[in-house]
Amino acid sequence: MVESLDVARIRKDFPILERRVRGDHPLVYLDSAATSQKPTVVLDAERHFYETSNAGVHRGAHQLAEEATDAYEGARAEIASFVGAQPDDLVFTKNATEGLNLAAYAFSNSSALVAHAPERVDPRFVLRPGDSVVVTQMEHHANLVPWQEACAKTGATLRWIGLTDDGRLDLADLDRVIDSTTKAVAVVHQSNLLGTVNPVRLLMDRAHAVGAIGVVDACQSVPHMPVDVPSLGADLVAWSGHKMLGPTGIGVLWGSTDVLASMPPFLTGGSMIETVQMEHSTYAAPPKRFEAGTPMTAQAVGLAAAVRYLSDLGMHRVAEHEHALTGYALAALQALRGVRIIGPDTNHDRGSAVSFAVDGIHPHDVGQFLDDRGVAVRVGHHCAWPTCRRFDVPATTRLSTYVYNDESDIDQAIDGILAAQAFFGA
Amino acid sequence: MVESLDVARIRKDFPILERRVRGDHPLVYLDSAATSQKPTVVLDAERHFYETSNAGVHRGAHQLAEEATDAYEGARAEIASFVGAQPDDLVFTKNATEGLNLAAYAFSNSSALVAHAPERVDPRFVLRPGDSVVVTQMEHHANLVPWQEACAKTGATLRWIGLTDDGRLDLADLDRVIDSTTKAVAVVHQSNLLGTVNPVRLLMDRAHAVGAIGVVDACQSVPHMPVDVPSLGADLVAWSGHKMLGPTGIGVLWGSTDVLASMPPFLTGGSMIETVQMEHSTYAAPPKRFEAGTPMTAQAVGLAAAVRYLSDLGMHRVAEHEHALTGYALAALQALRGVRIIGPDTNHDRGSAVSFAVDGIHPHDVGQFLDDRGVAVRVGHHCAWPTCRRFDVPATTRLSTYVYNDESDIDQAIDGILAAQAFFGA
Amino acid sequence: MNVEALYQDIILDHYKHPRGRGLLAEASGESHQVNPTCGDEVTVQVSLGPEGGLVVGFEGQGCSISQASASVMSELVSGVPAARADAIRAEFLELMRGKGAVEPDEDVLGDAVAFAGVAKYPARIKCALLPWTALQDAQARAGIIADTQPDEGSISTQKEGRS
Amino acid sequence: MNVEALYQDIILDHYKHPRGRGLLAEASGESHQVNPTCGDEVTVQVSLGPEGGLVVGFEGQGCSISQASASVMSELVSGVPAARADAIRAEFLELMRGKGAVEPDEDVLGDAVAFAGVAKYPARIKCALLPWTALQDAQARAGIIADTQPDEGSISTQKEGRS
Ligand SMILES: Cc1ncc(COP(=O)(O)O)c(C=O)c1O
Ligand SMILES: Cc1ncc(COP(=O)(O)O)c(C=O)c1O
Repeated sequence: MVESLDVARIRKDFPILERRVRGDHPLVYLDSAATSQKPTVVLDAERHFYETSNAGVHRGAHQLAEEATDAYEGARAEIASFVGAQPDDLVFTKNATEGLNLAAYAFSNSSALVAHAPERVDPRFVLRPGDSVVVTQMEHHANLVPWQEACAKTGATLRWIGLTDDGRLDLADLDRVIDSTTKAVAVVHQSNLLGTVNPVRLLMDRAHAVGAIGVVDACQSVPHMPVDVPSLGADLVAWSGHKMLGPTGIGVLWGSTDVLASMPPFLTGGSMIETVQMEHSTYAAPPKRFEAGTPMTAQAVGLAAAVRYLSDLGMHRVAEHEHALTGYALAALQALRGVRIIGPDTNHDRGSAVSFAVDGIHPHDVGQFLDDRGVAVRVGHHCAWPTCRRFDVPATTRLSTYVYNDESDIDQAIDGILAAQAFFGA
Repeated sequence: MVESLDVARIRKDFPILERRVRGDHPLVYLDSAATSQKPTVVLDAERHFYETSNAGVHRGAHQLAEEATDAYEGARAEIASFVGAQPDDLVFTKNATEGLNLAAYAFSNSSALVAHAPERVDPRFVLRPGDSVVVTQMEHHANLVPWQEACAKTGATLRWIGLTDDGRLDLADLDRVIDSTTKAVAVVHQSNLLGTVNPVRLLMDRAHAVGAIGVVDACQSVPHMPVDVPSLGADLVAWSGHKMLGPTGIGVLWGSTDVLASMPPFLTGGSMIETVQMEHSTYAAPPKRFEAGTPMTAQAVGLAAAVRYLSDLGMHRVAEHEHALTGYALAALQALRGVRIIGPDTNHDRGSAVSFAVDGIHPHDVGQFLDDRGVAVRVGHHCAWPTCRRFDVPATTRLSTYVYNDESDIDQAIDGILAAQAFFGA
Repeated sequence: MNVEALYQDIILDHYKHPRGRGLLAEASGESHQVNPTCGDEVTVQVSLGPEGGLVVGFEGQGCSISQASASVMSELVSGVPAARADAIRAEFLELMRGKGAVEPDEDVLGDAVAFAGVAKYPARIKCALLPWTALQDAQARAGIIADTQPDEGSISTQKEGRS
Repeated sequence: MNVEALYQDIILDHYKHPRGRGLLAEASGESHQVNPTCGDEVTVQVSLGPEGGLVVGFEGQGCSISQASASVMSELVSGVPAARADAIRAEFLELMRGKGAVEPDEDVLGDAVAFAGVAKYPARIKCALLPWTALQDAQARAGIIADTQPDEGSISTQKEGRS
């Protein structure tokens, strides 16, 4: 039996949760799948860095520069250990979107370089007409559009794994979708719209069986459950800091040592080079190769503070807590008439993002009613528009919880839905 | 006569300047060309945002999301007005390096798309063998390597404008270097190594005369002098926030309305789309088209606070202050035997980065002596390695000042150089 | 301001009983607009009637605000000349951008005055404007442009700073 | 710790009067290493002498630490078998990574003990290691590898956390 989280105590660490909104309603924040709130220790860590050690990293020979470098590399090591990885396999990006683009650009850049600089190219990353890239129908735009673009630039074909009516991947003809033409398989670990947790290991194994590179979008999993990133079986895994109590402006791309080493650079410039001449440059080894320019130093320090905070809570307890809340939310929503869950309606292999539709009331109007009572949820397509289309809804309303939420927050949301139903006569 | 800056008062706004380093030496920070320090108002602005309005921007229908969107777009408007630009012509990036890569990728992406999706491509951005891209020999790696890569991907040729011995652009055969084959001209406004301020307007006009796109790296100019960005005559202008009192993790790319509108997206994913289907997506208008994923919201808010702080000081006064300090530093260095300025040794058309070589002592060793006395300078190639080669030095020592420096800081540096000379018998 | 002030009866009525909904048999211009943040969609069609007034058709799916706005708009601009439609749109834009501080002119806006409360909810302004944007675009595509431009000064299309 | 403790007389002496500087007439392996942060460069060449000891040549340009380190290294490893060179490198690595807490073994390190102070200056550690990295790489290219690997456990090449 895992000891449960002390939500009342946790809430004290998040000053924003004291806010009153829309008149004088206490804020009920149920939009953590969009972005999480930040505990004071994270804000303090950033500020402390700026006030004591701020300087260029990896560049100076003075004490501040040494301290800044230590802070930055120390943050990398702490975040790596949080996900069971080696520090040098972690690339800092500005957000998960950049990390996923970095992955997709490894393909489009290699495909372009092959004509003029073939010696620089690992054939695993070359896309040609006839090749395919496989995604799923529940991808966030961040793990769909970059692959559409990679295909548009190379003539490769985008394929996808469809969904069952209960919001799971339809793996029936997996071996036909991922076949010998497949060069990349990019899948979300936990859907931000449906809440589904996917069997990524199985998909990555299938990718490797056909010699494809496997990419996982772990944006909604790393913040919410213990994830040993290397054991997902992927080659590249991306997530964001701001969804896991960290600052905005920082994300992580993990890569296996071998795959990172065989990828061409993405952003180029300072700090990622080995030598530079006007005619020609050579590049540093990963992770530096992928970190051009002055990095998000203070944000890395802040994210390290966030993973310390999460580690102190214990990721198993975080997952357990959210699992319980999700069960509560699913039951409460299912008890309402005219409410349909979009995504798995049972609480196994699913995370805490719960999307739903209310008969006769558009999600925007549901959201407005909740907002009017201080309940912050997200409405819309949640950057997974094709997933909405699959379930024949223009948009959904989504509740999403985190360490600072409890049952009473869900109760407030339920009350708001009832009020909307009463008002709209639905 | 411009009223001068009250440095003593300004220093109180920067808590880090109270630090003692290397034993008990007061910190003398002369490395602002690498990154500037941050005033308390900037740190407060970020924190206030996190503690009151943190939420996803452009996405939520709740009050926090509205406030976060206002804060983010309000920051864009303030920063735009600081540089005389329209808000919608400003794209937020993580640093200048990303902005310059965005510019270079507009070319390599267009060149790749032309084969499979020609209808999406503006021919101005297509590079082919026989085409040329022009840079200068004083570029930061961030405005050189991305163009080398664009050329490597497309078969175009990189050319550059050389330098005179006193560290100026050699414009003698400008019309030969920039000719009818030229599709892009990318130049630094103020060199971070030499301090030279370049006649960018002239270069941009020449670029436009041959139909090329003009790109300016304004990393070292926007922080240090009043810059009316649109009147530089460029199509795209990039700079970083962290060098102008702002947070790490944010930069700006300005583009003329027309050029931004004709560029393909760079990073793709959430927030930059118009519609998304599995097969195909369409994209939002600039600046959103270029801002995929959850943005650097808090950092934009921090950067807005930084430009307010600079505006309150007055950019004319900032420039005047630095001009005076630069004159003082140049004179003091030139009075030392065995010290050679790398870059213009007169104080016209130059900024406050002053590089020098000390006979018989390697810059690393000079820097170490300064560091030992609490004087933080940068040594190395300053990410402009080809510029070092041009002046036949492996590296330089560089002093760089900002609003919180005064003559006594320069004096400390001079004392350190003398001590190094005494120690090494040079 | 609370949510009931946003959802005026007029709005709910137009939402539940849209006027003029449906596409035209023959349109000279059509525009499909989406709100990319939430997926609201509206298609507006336009052609010129025998008397020189606009003939408008629309279809769409989305929230009460966007759909009611389309219905109100179709009532307001059907049969009026392009110049008049432009003037009404300008007035509506000003109301939406007024952050709740603009007093709506009922003579010009008719039922659209009920949208005054929307101006307080930035995320909903896009919804209310969606059909109007589509109308403007459809008119442009059809070439149904006012001969005498309405006084540009009265249309607050200039960018506004933060208040 | 101050700067004089960093620049030991031994270091300055090697810097000003480098021992063994110069390239070999014939090398079986060569490695050129640069420190990309500051442009320090060193080329190390290696071949096997008649007695089975290393023959080492080097050239370079850079700061006192990198150039003195090359000189000290060439003295230490010239004529010794590959296994011994590996052991010395391992000991030197440990000293550099010890953050000033490792007591250097003068029997193994000879003049290189003078680099103890460098361990306190992270930005300079790279300078001191540059020639050693080049030596290791040159040996690998030449195939001059110790038959019996020195006990890997004694080489602190494992990643270290933050102290
Ligand atoms: C002239 C110049 N260009 C580009 C850059 C790159 O800026 P950043 O590292 O913030 O991307 C810098 C600073 O390092 C610079 O001084
Ligand atoms: C599943 C998933 N993938 C990718 C993203 C993109 O993350 P970011 O916006 O931080 O780049 C998100 C969040 O918006 C997400 O939920």
